[in-house]
Order: sequence, then C-alpha cells, then structure tokens
Amino acid sequence: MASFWEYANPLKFMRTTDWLLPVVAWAAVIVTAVGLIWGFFFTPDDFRQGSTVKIIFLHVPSALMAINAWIMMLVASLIWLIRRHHVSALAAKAAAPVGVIMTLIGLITGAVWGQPMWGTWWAWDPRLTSFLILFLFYLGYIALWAAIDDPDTAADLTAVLCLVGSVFALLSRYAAFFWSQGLHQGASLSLAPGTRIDWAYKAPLYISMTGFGLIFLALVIAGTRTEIRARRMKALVARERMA
Amino acid sequence: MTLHVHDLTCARGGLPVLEGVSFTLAPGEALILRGPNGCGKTTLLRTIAGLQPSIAGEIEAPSDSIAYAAHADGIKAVLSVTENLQFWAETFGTASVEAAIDQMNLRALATRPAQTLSAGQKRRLGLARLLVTGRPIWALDEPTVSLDTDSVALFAGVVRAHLEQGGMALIATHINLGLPEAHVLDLSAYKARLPEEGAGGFDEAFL
Amino acid sequence: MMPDLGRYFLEVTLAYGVSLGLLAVLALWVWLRGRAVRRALDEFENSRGKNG
Amino acid sequence: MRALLLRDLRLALRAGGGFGLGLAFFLILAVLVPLGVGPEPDTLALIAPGILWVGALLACLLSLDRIFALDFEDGSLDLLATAPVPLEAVVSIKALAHWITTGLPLVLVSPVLGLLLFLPAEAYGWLILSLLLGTPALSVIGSFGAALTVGLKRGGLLLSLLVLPLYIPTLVFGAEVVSRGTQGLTVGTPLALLAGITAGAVALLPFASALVLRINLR
Repeated sequence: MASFWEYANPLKFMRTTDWLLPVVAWAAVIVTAVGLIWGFFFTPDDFRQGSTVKIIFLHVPSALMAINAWIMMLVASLIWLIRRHHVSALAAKAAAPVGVIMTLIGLITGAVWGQPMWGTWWAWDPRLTSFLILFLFYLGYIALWAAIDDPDTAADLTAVLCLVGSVFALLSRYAAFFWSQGLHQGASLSLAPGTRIDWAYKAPLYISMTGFGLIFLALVIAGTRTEIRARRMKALVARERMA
Repeated sequence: MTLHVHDLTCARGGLPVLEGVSFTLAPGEALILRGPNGCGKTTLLRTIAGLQPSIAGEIEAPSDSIAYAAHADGIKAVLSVTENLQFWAETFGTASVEAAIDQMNLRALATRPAQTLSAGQKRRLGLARLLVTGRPIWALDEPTVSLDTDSVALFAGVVRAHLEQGGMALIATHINLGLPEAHVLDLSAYKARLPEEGAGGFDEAFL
Repeated sequence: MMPDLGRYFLEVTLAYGVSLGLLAVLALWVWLRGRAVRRALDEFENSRGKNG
Repeated sequence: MRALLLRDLRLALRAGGGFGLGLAFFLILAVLVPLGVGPEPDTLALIAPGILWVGALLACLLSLDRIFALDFEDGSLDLLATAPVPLEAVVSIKALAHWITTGLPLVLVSPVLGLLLFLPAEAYGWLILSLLLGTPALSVIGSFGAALTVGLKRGGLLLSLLVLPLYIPTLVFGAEVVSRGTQGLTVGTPLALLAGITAGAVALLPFASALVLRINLR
C-alpha cells in the first residue's frame, strides 16, 4: 500500500490524475445533470413556496461547497506549511476560484429565492451576510496569490493568510448572527428549508450535493494540474536564466 | 570565537545558487568575497546573517555575533546623525555612539538631519552603525558604494582597527579596498550545479 | 416538457440559468487556461530538446 | 524596545511622518456624511455610531502601509531582524506606535465628531469605551496585513482588500456596544467579545506577522 503522501509528488499526481480527471469530470456532469433535472422537472411545488423551492437544488449544494472549498484550502495550507508539499499549496490556489464561483452561486440563488419569499433581493440576514463576508475573504486570498511573483513566497504568505482568515471568518460569522439578531429579533428571514423535508426533495438534493462535490473535485484537479505545469514552467525559465 | 562555514548551500528564489561553500574566519581576519554580479554574494551574506534559511551545510558562530549591512543603510532621513546612531546603539544594547561618530569622521555632521547628507556621508553613517552594534563579525554587502577614495581609505582604516581588536569581517566587494592582509574567496568556484533532471527527486518537477 | 412553474417562472429559471452559466464559465476558464499553460510548457520543453 | 517605540513615534510626528492624516480624514468624513445624508438630527443620531466606527476603521487603514514599508525600503527591517530583539516584539512595538499615533487620537477626537453628528448624550461614554477597546485590534490586525504586503510595490490597495474583511468582527461588536448602550440595553456580551477579540489579536497575531515578515525578508 503506497503512502498517501506519495500523491504529493507532482509527477505521481500528474500520472494519477491523467486517468482520474476524466472519470471525475464525467461523473460530475452526469450526477449533477441527474440531480438538477430531477429537481427542476420532477419535484412537486411546495404548498407555501410554490415552485421557488426548486432553487434549493442549486442553493444548498453551492453553499455547502463554498464552505468546503475554504476548509479544503485551510487543510491544504496547513499541509504546505508543515510538510512543504508543493502540490498541496497549488491545490489550495486552484480551489480558490472554484470557491468564489460557488459562493457567488449561493449568493445569487439566495437573492433570487429571497425576492419572491421576502419581497426583497437582499436582506442582511446573518447567513447571507456571512456568505458575503466569505466572498470578500476569497477575493483577498486570490488577490494575494496574484500579487506575488516568487511562487514559494506566495504559497507561504497565502497559507498564513488562509489560517488567520479562517479564524476571522469564523468570528465574522458569529458577529453576523449576533448583529442581525440584535436588530431584527428572531430568525423570521432564515433560509433554513422547513424542518420536515420530504423525500421527494431530499433524494434529488442529495444527488445534487454529490454532483457539486464532484464538480468541485474535477475543477480543483484540473486547476492543480495547470498550476503544477505553470510552476514547472516558472522553474524552467529560472533555470534557463541561471545556466 | 570563530565563524565557521561548512559545505553551505544557499538558494535564491527556490533555486540553489551556491553550494559547498566552506571557510573559517578567526579573530582578526577578513575575508573578501568576489565574483561576478548575480553569483550569490548577497545571498551568501544574507544566509550567514540568518535572514534566510540555508538549504544544506552548517554555519557555526556564537549567537548574536553577526552585524549585517546591506546596500541600503537603514537611515531615517528626518532623524539627525546622532539620533540615528543612538537608536541602533540602544537596540543592540551598546552604550555609546561618540566613538563611532569620531571614527567615521561624522563629528561635524552629528546634529544634521540625515536627509541633508550627501550619498557618501550617508554611507559613512551606515558604516558607523556597524560600530555601535558592538558585534564582532561584520557581514558587509558592497560597503564602499558611493564612497570617494578618501572615504574608502577611511573605511579600510575602520575595518583594520576592528580586526586589530579581534573582530572579523566578511566583505562582498568589487573594488580594491586596500586591505592586503585580507583573504579572498572567489565565489564563482562554488556555483551550484542544477539538480539532474529525471533524478527522481521528490519535487523534481519544480527544480 | 417544461414543468409548470406558476408565477415564479422567472425566478426559478433565472436561478438555474445564472448558476449553470457561472459554472460553465468557470469550467471553460479552467479548461482554456489549462490548455494555454500546457501548450506553453510543451513548446518550452521541446525547444530545449529535452523531454522533462 | 523602548528605543524602537520612541523612534517610530518621533518619525511619525516629524515632517512627512503622516501624523494627523488619519485624524483629518476622520474629520472630513464626519463633515461629508451630513452633507450627503441631510441635516436632520434624528437621522444623523441614528447612524452616528456606525459612521464614527467606520470612519475610525478607514482612518486607521490610511497609515497602515507605513508600518513596515518604509523600514523595508531603507533596509532598517533587515537590520531589525538581525538585532537582538525578537521580531515578534518588533512587530508588537510597531503596532503599538501605530496605535498611539493613529488609534488614540481618533478615540480622543471622536466625542467632538459625535457632536457634529448629534450623537445622543448617553452614547458618548460607550463610544469612547468601545473605541478604546477596539482600536488596538485595528492596529494589530493592520500590522499583520502590512507585514503580508511589505515586499509589494503597489501593496496599498491590496492591503485594504486583505485587512478590511479582518476588521469586520471588531466593527460589528464595537458599533453594537455604542448602539445598545445608547438604547439602554445591556452591553455585556458585545463588550466582552470586543475586548476578547482585541486581547486575542494582541496576544497571537504578532507571531503570524513576524512569521510573514521573515518570509518576506528572505
């Protein structure tokens, strides 16, 4: 049994993902398509929310992946700081744009859902607010990666930012809940989908969640492969210049 | 009290530039580092000063014994010459700046704000800072940039006085300092070979 | 084929359209950038006459 | 340590040190907001705590890039990193100097600006208390951001993008203390959280900042 850490070897990673990426990518397309088509075409309307309930199949999976992407970046950053595996740092870099888009989808579907339900596109609901804040954290992280030339320095600095940012993102989330409850009294605008969800909704929802997870995985693998090549390109150019 | 560097490999931007650098510096000795631009003189000095980690090898020196001086002098323009020196003296825990002011011939300028100094005068102030650190090993990166011949001679005299008191100096420079007793180390002999491709190293794709 | 979305037709289709559009843009960006970097690297390695 | 604090204070106070810029900005903001919102005392009184807190935050942001960038450019930072003072202490002292030259003056003038914004009388105490507890966190968090961007040529804009999200918890709890205190509600929880964030930031962030500085120096 090969050690898990062997996959942190860039060559091994490239060889493995050569066949793994198409598999994951097709699985992602198929599972997501099944989940969303089921959700869009074959679910009944909710007696209270009408057909807007169908937005749940986009909203919940994307929100879930938006948070998971950040957690994955956090873990990858820790691995980079402790074990200095380049692939880990590059995977964190590749995950950030995917996380941004997931956050954006979560926000937009939330707004579109909120409009008919609450009569407004935007509400400073604690959940929406903390997602907006998460979006800002993603932007900062990506901007820092883009600003630094030296790849190892960039990896180090963004990893530390990710660690510190995680703590503050968590604090911001508590702050948002505290603040909004302080003003609005109670969670009348909460997005929590009713306490009892019928299996008619649950089944496509779980499939969509799996699909979004696979989409995330496929895009991160593809992105990491690109970052590994870009990193190698940089190293070769530096080598050329020295020789 | 010696500075002992053994089989040192240091890197710039993730790529090794120098490898196998070994030398010993005993009290009273100076070592001049030579080599073409970009050969890693600055990298070596920064590594020895502890500003960046080495890739391999050992640097043996008593802790807090190295004073590093780079191209930039770390001078604050709005502070006077004395204030500048006093700050570094207090930071390094040494008492007096008067001796340093006299040695670098800065007495007449002592109360002038540093922004009114000429480039050469600033450089002298930067070197006076070395004196107030009270540290035995000096690691100097191009210390004579923008000094005129007289000032270079003055500088050589200061280094010599430092050596006579049992100090050590490690100097990267292009010009002749007038320190005939100093040893010379040509760094182009230690240029790092790039790792072989396909050698199977863990991160070989990046080297 | 289209299910009856009632008076929320616009909202629901908008949500699906925008979300899938964003995902498509992201996938396209990842793919295009990957292709560009791969080509640049291949070109560079070929010009060096080695196959790293 | 003391020498570093004195030097940084002296540098900030002498010509070109940028002392007072933040204050002036704070003042201008307090003048511009009524011009934009309208002169109704009730409206202004309602938004005054938020405006003053956001103003303090932005004023603080203005001078952040000076904490390390100037010392980095002229080589002082290299020398400080090799000095017999731990870099964590250097970072803390510099953050303290930043607070004394930026945060503390903001706290002191905030009552005057509260006057301009018709801040209710019972709010003044809470405003000063919350700013006093919160602004040190702004300086410490800001010095972390400044350490992250120290080597970059156009780091100023990036610095704001990195630091402002980190300011959110402090802003929320700080403004909450003032608005709750004004309404006569209990302020124990936000006050404790505000103080907790400041204490945590002061205790832990210098380690992260020093780590980041070392990375930037190598």
